[in-house]
Amino acid sequence: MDAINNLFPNLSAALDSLLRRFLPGTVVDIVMMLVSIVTILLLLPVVFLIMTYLERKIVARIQDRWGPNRAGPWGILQPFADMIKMFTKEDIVPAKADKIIHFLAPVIVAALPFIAFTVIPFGRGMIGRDLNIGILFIVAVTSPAAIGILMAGWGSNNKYSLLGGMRAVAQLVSYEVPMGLSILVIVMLAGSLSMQKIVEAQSGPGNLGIGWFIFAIPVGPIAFFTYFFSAVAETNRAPFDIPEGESEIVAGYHTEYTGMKFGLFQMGEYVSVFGQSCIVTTLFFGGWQGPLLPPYVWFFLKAFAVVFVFMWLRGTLPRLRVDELMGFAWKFMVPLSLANIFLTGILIRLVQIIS
Amino acid sequence: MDIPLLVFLALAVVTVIGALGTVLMRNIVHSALFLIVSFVGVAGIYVLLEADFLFAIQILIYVGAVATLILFGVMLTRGVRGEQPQLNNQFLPAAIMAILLFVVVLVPVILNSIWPSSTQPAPTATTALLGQELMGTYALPFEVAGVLLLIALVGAIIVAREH
Amino acid sequence: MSVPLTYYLILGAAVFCIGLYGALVRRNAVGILMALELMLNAVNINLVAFSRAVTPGLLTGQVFALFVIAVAAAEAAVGLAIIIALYRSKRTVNADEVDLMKG
Amino acid sequence: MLQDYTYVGLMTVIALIFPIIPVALAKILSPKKPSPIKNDIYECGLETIGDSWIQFRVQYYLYALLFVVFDVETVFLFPWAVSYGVLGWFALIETFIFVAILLLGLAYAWRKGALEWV
Repeated sequence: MDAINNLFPNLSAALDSLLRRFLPGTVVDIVMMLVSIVTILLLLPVVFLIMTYLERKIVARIQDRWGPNRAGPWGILQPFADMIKMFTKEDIVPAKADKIIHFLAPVIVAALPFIAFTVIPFGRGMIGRDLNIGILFIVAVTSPAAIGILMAGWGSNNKYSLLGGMRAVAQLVSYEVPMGLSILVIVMLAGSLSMQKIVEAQSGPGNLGIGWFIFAIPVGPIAFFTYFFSAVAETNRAPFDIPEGESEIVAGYHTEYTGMKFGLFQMGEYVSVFGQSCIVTTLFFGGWQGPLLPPYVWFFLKAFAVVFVFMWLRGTLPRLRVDELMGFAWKFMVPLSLANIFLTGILIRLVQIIS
Repeated sequence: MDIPLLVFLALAVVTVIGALGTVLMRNIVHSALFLIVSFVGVAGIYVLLEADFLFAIQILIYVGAVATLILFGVMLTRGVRGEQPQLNNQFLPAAIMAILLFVVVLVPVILNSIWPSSTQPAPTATTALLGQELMGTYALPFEVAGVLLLIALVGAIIVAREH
Repeated sequence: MSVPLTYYLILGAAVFCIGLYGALVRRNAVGILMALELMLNAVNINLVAFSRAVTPGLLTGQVFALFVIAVAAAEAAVGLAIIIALYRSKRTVNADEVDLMKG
Repeated sequence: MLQDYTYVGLMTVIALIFPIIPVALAKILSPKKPSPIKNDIYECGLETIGDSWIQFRVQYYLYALLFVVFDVETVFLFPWAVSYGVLGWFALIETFIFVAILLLGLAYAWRKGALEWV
């Protein structure tokens, strides 16, 4: 059982010892780093394809229709059909547009969620690098996405995409504050920023999930509420998708993007949805901890459960108006998460006094 | 030529190119983007100086918040004319003279003076230590920073709001 | 400390001089603001470099750098508010065209 | 410590190069038939009116301003939160004052309507 549990750390250790026989020390470290980077970077597009398929099927089933079932059995090959379409669509760049910025924007928006995956713990030994500023590194790396979106809006030389870009950034920016504040609650409960330590801090008795931070009544659920809805708003999804709302400003900041560049925006969005689901799992649902199954299986089960909730929201909730959306962030979420931080502070002190 | 020196040179080049781009670019948006490149270069320098908390803060505050604010400022004041403003004002020669003088004084001081240095190992997890210092010895500046931010917020709202 | 302290100081001086050049020479007020941010960053590099080289145990330099970052953020916020108000009243952002005080 | 961040450096470089591959591939596979009409800006069929860089309301700036101030506040709270277990009661009161001061700012912005989406 133990062999299956840490299957992948054993594999990487075996590869490491194999390489050490031929290559000098530092080169082996570099090679091992490259191996783990490439596996993460290849894992994510596969997850992206699975999620596009899942999203179409789930939203379809919610609306009582079948969703894709033509391409392959039950529409399994639909993501590949989309991919081929993306590759063969002509890439139109508007006249007088700023070519370099127009090209750089999708690259940045697509690349940032990948970098955040260096600190996400998939299993017991399975993490890119356990930095001791783990969760802060994720918050820091996802915040420049606003710059990418502004570049997209500006580079397309189109009034509507610039307006859509500025709206998207105003929303992104407003929801980053409650997100940071709800992370503070978890950091106080866990006592460290490193993601593996946050996961280990949630290992309750018998690994049955009693120790998960979402069950840290009353503080956990409030922090989960503020974090989850900020994450939904941060990835421009479901009730908060004003910027690319079809009924709003044409298609928001990616109006002037066609072909593969538009595909990059989609990949960036879906990879950041998966990234946010992994973070929610690690912070609130005890990461890779679980009674029977090996850790990485638990992790992906929980992550895809959260992804399902993201898609479920998309299928059911109507879109919020802009002023409601902004008011909700500044007038409700920020004060609530600040109060939640002090509630945690007082409760931790009481627990310390009692014990 | 060990690796940290190479990494330092690479980061220094990125920072200086970003800074030069910010100052010399004709289009104000391009110079804002070069500013972001320079901020990322400085964040790398913090990593070399083993200040990991500051690395995350530099990216979170400068690249995430201040750069977005500057880009918004640029877009709000781009002006309908949108013509390319003549880049430099008439103080160009005087400014170059002043900076050359400044460099002539500064660089010898840097090169010739012997800086005290110690070989103590630096702490790896700086965040917890910073927390104790902020709450302990630097408690008063911490509160003053709060007041400063409040004044900046209120002042900026009064100045920027349409009347 | 594999990279000697003087290298960081030279880098800090270089970024400071570039920022100073930008602040003195640029016409666009937002450009001047960006140059100021560069100068503050140069100060931060020196602070952290000295803290790392001279007293690695104490993180005084890093605490100072944190406060400098807070001040720089507040300064950028207020500076841009002034520029926006200026632009709204006089339709120009060029610093040398704004000479209301002149006789 | 530097070992961890070489990983981060490598990851950043590769992650930035990674999206470029599909775009380059698409440039080879996709047809290239540019035409003035096709390259025109998409304006729901209307001709572009005026310069694309028209000036916007100041509302966007106010949100970015609030974000900068509250982001700096979050940053100041992170070290306090990490070392919370070690710090005594005094730290809790200090941070309460710090956050109360900034809540004054939020209340001011709320009263003055800086939060409204005009």
